[in-house]
Amino acid sequence: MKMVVAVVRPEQLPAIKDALFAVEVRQFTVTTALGTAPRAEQRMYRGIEQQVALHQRIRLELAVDDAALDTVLGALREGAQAQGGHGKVFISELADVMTLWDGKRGSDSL
Amino acid sequence: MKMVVAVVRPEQLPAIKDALFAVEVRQFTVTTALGTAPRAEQRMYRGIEQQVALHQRIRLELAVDDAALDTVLGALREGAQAQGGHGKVFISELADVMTLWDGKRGSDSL
Amino acid sequence: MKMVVAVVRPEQLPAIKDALFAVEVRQFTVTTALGTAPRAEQRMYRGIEQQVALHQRIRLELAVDDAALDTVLGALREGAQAQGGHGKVFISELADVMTLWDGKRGSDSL
Amino acid sequence: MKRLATMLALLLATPAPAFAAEAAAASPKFNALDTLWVLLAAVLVFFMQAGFGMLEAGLIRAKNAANVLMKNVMDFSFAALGFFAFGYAIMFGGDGALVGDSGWFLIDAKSAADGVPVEVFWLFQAVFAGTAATIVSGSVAERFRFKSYMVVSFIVTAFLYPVVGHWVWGGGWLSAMNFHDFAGSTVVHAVGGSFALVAAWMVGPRLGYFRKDGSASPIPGHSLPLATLGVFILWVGWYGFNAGSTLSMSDPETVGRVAINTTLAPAGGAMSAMIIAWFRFGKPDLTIALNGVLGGLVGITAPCAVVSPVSSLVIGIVAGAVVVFGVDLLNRAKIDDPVGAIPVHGMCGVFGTLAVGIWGQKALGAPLDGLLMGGGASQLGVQALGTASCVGFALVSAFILLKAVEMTMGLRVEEATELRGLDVDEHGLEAYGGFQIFTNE
Amino acid sequence: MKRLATMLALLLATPAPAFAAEAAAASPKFNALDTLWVLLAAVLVFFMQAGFGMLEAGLIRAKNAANVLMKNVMDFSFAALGFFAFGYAIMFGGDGALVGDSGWFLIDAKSAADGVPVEVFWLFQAVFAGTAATIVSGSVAERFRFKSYMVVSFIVTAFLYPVVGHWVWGGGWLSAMNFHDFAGSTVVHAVGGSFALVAAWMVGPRLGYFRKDGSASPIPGHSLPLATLGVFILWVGWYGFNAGSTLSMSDPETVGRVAINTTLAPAGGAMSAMIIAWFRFGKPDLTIALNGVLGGLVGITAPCAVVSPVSSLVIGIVAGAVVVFGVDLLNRAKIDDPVGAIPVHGMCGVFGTLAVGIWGQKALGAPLDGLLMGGGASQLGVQALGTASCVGFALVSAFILLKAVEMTMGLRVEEATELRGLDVDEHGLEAYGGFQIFTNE
Amino acid sequence: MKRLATMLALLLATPAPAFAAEAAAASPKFNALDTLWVLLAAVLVFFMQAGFGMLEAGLIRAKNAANVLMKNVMDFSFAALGFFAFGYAIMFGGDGALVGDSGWFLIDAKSAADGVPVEVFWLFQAVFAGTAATIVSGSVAERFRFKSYMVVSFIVTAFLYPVVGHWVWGGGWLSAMNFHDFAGSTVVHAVGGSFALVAAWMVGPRLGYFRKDGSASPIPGHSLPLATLGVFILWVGWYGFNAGSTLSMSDPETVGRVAINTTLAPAGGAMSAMIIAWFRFGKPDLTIALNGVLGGLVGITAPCAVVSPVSSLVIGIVAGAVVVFGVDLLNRAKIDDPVGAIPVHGMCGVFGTLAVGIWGQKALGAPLDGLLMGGGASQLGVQALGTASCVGFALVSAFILLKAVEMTMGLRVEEATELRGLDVDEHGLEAYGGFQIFTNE
Ligand SMILES: Nc1ncnc2c1ncn2[C@@H]1O[C@H](COP(=O)(O)OP(=O)(O)O)[C@@H](O)[C@H]1O
Ligand SMILES: Nc1ncnc2c1ncn2[C@@H]1O[C@H](COP(=O)(O)OP(=O)(O)O)[C@@H](O)[C@H]1O
Ligand SMILES: Nc1ncnc2c1ncn2[C@@H]1O[C@H](COP(=O)(O)OP(=O)(O)O)[C@@H](O)[C@H]1O
Repeated sequence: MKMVVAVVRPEQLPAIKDALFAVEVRQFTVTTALGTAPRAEQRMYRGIEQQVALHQRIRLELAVDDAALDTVLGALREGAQAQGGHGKVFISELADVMTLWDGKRGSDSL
Repeated sequence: MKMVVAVVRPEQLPAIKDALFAVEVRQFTVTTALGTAPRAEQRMYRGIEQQVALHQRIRLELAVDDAALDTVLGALREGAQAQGGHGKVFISELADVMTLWDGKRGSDSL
Repeated sequence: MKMVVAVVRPEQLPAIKDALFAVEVRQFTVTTALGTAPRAEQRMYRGIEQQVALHQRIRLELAVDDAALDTVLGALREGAQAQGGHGKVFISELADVMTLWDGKRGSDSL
Repeated sequence: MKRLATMLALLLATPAPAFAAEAAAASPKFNALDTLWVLLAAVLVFFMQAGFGMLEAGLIRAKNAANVLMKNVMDFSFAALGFFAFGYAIMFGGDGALVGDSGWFLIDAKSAADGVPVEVFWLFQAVFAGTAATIVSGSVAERFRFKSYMVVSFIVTAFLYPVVGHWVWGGGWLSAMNFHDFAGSTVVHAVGGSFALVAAWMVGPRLGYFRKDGSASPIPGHSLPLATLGVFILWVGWYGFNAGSTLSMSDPETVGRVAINTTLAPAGGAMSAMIIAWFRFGKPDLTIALNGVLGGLVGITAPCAVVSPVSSLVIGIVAGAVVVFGVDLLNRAKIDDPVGAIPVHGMCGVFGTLAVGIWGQKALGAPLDGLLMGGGASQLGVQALGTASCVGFALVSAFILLKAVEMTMGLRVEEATELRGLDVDEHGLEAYGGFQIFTNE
Repeated sequence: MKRLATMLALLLATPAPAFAAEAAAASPKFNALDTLWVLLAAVLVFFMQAGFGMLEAGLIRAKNAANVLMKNVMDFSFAALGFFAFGYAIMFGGDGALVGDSGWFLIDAKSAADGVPVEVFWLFQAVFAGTAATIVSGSVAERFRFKSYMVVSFIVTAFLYPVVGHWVWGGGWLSAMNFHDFAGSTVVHAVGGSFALVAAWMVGPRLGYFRKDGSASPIPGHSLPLATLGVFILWVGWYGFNAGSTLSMSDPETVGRVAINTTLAPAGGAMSAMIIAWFRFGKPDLTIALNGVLGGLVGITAPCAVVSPVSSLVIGIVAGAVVVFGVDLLNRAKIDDPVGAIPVHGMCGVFGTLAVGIWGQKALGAPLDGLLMGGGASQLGVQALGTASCVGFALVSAFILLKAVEMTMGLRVEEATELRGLDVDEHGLEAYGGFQIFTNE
Repeated sequence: MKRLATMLALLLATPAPAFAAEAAAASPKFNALDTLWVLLAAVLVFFMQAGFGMLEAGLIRAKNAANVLMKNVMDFSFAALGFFAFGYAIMFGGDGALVGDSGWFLIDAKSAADGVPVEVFWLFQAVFAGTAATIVSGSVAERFRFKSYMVVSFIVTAFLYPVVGHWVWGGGWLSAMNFHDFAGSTVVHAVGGSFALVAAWMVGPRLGYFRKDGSASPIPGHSLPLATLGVFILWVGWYGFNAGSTLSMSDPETVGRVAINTTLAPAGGAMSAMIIAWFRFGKPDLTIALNGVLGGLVGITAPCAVVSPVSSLVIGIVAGAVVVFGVDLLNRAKIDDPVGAIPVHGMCGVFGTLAVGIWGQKALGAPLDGLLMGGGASQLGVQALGTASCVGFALVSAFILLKAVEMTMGLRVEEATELRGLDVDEHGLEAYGGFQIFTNE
């Protein structure tokens, strides 16, 4: 199993959600985050310079079966493309999963 | 060491916290999240249909010693049961831990 | 590649950001979190006792090359020291990274 | 449908001549300045609805904020209807000792304020009725079923509150006894607070408010800026509430005395509540200071016209203390009142009514000098009797009403609804929709 | 620079004698009470700017809240300037059938209210103009370019709104026809709503509001506490809006009737909107109830002085229904109006104007008895003609104006700006800066 | 305890005869309309407390919002007490050139407004004193110790502000010199701004506000909707502040002129501040526009009665510019003023006072024609002298007071407290408790 973490822009979320649903990936966890951008944005607030280094981002977390990894990555890419294609995905090994309801372990619980 | 990530409903947090404290697990990190539900909720907002696909969830992150894993999972289950037993736990290998104060590494720093 | 997760106090963020930028680490993801403290804080709210067990924390997530790990940990420590040295870092193996723009995989995408 | 339409048409037409006739005959008898004053005071009191809404929403959790706001919007709407159709007739429709009985739907209704048209006088009284009703929404917040609340609220403003109002202000038995409640410490606040007490007690505490060991466990308000705004708005509105109760500008000095007292008492309440809480709990708590302001305002509501400014300061200071100890007392009594409505309105309402008998001055318009003003305890006795009767009536009638509602519609939402928040389950929306991320699409 | 300075100095000096002369000659002719009344009513109406700001900000997403607030602050500022320089002259500068033409910059301008100085009368009218303008900001929220909005808003208040105002209140052709719009259901609301309609239609729906299949997909408001506060503030302000339109306290009873009607109609609107939505959509929706309040207020604005309280309750109830069906209708028409400005102001404005011809009573001051009052359909005809003309003028002039702005400056922000939010891209700030974490340093 | 009780009883009783006697003898001399006007104006000014609270809370970080709100609630409460006990006597107790000295606790105090009872006049003045005090809370927000702030605030309203007030309005040396400050550009705003300046300078900038290289680094406000609401409320209240300063409705035209000027100046201020900021910084900044509104309001406060509407527009425009440059200047001077209180109140207060000597017109009631009105520089000289004296007194007395407080109680919270936020450490609560997740239980 893999844990896939994608960090994208807020406006990308709807399309990504649709793309995931389209490939029957219906389980994930979303958090608001702030992320770095290629370059800091300059703003003026009350006449003084502000270097905005952190921007609104959305962090998606998906635990997926190894077999499903490519489908999920594909869906993420497709969804992300709809709004500029920004974002990155981080993939790590997932050792185990458990459903709190029945305590079942392993990939069946995904 | 393991990193245990549990995603549960907000109303489950108090009982889970108590259950963790009861087994002397006093260190964890909590974030608000949105999570998918078995089925989307239908709402009407100003007379139009809304498919609410993401619901308020709580994400707990616990770094634990391998030896403590089962205790922690047990506590999570027990706490979760108090309010419906919803939720899932994701377990992955944790390579290392460091305390920023003294730079100490390894499971002693947990 | 490693995924480094640091949980620190909000007031530590500016110095940590500067320290990371100083070693040319310019890519990371930040979320607000609540974390446990060594001991619960006692407050009185409207005359009744409140055990505040969870405190405002900041969670930084940095995906780094194995080679850069020590630099990053050093920068985190240095930045954290500027405001009390609180906080912990959790390090795990990162299997892969992908850029959503071009689908490129591997450590070049960091 | 057709019959309904015919009936409606009749109703629409009926009042026309009545009103027109009155207009033709009566115009000279109106005092333009007094009318303006009462109207503007009514607008200020109406503004208090916003104050209550913000205060209550701010002091509870975000997941129930839309519900409490909805209750505030709708209870005033129902109050307006109920007080128009029935309440005014019961309160001001004649001199019966117990209830009035004429002027239903304001037809041929008379104003009880000389020189002020009945429509304006009605408005001033209707916003008072709205206040009495809305006090309850705070004390039962985060758990009371919306539909049941609407029923309770309508019956309170259309039928229960007007009875007490008739006793004290409408020519009923208490007005005949020289019971003095200038602007409603008892009529509005102690009575509203009594409804709130019964409702909070019967609906039970919020899940999680009391620990297993019986001690209370705080559930902090989600937005103190909103709560503070609410209190400032209430203070603003209270100038209309108290000073407007002169119902006339013919005695500018009394108006002035009411106004200064309506400033010093809440100031005193804020100070004493803050300082006592600081000593007892270690820190100056904003929500306690806010409750102190309101306690001072409620406390001065009955005596505002008949005490000196220094007395009003003292009354405010005592009221601030009443609030702090009252909050404590409720926790010990295992009653959960999320916004402090019961100490503020109920307890300070009773105290304010008694204050007339303690600090009231005959020279300023009190029926008798008060206890500390050398007049002995007679007025205090009358005040005690009056407030006890009104509170007693409110407690008993609220109990009966709520029992009936409990048995038919239920008082409390399901546990799952309470956990998720009433906003989503009862209203299908969130107070801060998408503030975090968009949950749909 | 120097020339500019000289010109300015001249302008500053010019009005001085004019004003001074008027002061010397005219003082005795002013009525202090009426002046006070109109002034305070104007202040209440001004407060509605805050109400609109909070309502609109609360009903949209956080990322566009600062933008809509900025529009609210600035459109009133420009309205004040435009109505001072040009608007007042067009609206009240003489009896031309179509436009007035004297009193530019208020120089030698006259008050249209006996006994009230022109400055106070101007203020009362200026805040009305501000209201008409600000209605648009809600319907085009989250996508309309700030700079273009400012231009549109200025032209509306300086030139377009005053034309309609002149027709109805300034001695133009409609006032000559006995068209009755007491406080502006048509002049302010239907006209403002028409501008809003054209603007919302031309700028197009927000990205994501309509799904590919054409059905609407909700974008929930980010703060219902703010929205509710806004509605309460608007209700407070409406007492000034309607009752202040008497422009005098010489007839306290009419003032009183307006006040009671301004209470019962919104109460009825809230109730019917809530109940209809409850039946149709399954739950009592707070935002619909809020719109119902406003619908009731808009509906009673024209007839407030000439209908009985029971009629006003009925008018409010119907207006509440109009709002619910109007919201639906717009979605079907593929027009995106984030705050419901078009149903509330446009549709209920038209309905309220017609209501004069249905429920109006001659005995209460209507030109003729209305349809349901036994007066036949004549007044209804006049009302229909009047509101149709004004709405027609508004629609056409708004179309021309917006077309011109579209071709020169563009109406809509870039897609990327809309996605990120107008606050960051157009104003360089966030409405809730650092509320999550500090994004800078 | 017992002795305290006896003393209190005496104090309560004393004023009774005094007030009663006055009531008996004086009633005919009161003017009901003027009393109503001053009272309602005072209520409007009181509402400004809510405005300041929301503005200040909105422009700072969430972690210090409850602290600043607590300061706003409590400083008015202490102001009411201090101005009742001492302030009024110093300000209006007789014709001494430097201070008044009778009417402590309002006993035997006299109203300085003909026809208005002393209680109402006191209230009008007390809310002004509250305004002067509360200006400081903004400029020292996010770092000033709560307890020390309370002491400073009490002394300011009870003793320092009244001295300046006496000089200008209470019969002191400046009133004798024909110094003209109609509603308090100097007395309230420049003086309050001076206190704010000294306090902000002495307490030092917030951690992190100045970078190591000395440049400022923004700390964005956490809720611009609250800040905008605050400004609208302030604008509403200002109609009471300025127009109410007529203290009478006997001259409706002056009231009207004040009202129109109180509209055009802030409109001008908003426009010029926005446009200048747009040109200089690239985007129209909402917070700057809000400060522009306030700058315009402060600027017109002194001259509101004696300048033409066009002049008021110009004054507002200049004031808007003053705000933008003032914000800049403070940053260069390394003074951290989180909400812009010093440019808005201090600088525009001085400018507004001078404006009387520039645009004032004798025909409208100014002592002399102003510089641009052909009257030469004499009045400007008097205005400069007056504002310089008052500001000088404020700066020096504030310095002494704050030095004393610094040495005894300390001005600034611990660094750890500042980093965590003053809400948690000083008050034991959070402004948005549990808004994210519940932190307890
Ligand atoms: N090495 C990294 N470690 C952690 N987070 C990262 C890393 N690189 C990128 N991110 C996150 O992914 C987000 C998207 O990355 P990217 O697509 O490069 O930026 P953008 O969305 O600005 O085009 C960043 O804002 C950041 O939050
Ligand atoms: N495969 C997955 N990947 C990531 N997150 C998941 C996955 N499955 C479940 N979750 C998260 O766990 C939460 C709880 O899951 P579950 O218990 O199935 O839902 P519920 O709480 O609605 O009964 C979900 O809301 C979702 O946020
Ligand atoms: N074992 C753990 N698992 C998950 N999170 C942890 C663990 N230990 C510490 N943390 C997180 O790291 C944060 C900082 O830890 P620490 O430095 O010990 O606390 P503090 O900042 O209070 O001094 C904690 O608040 C908690 O959120």
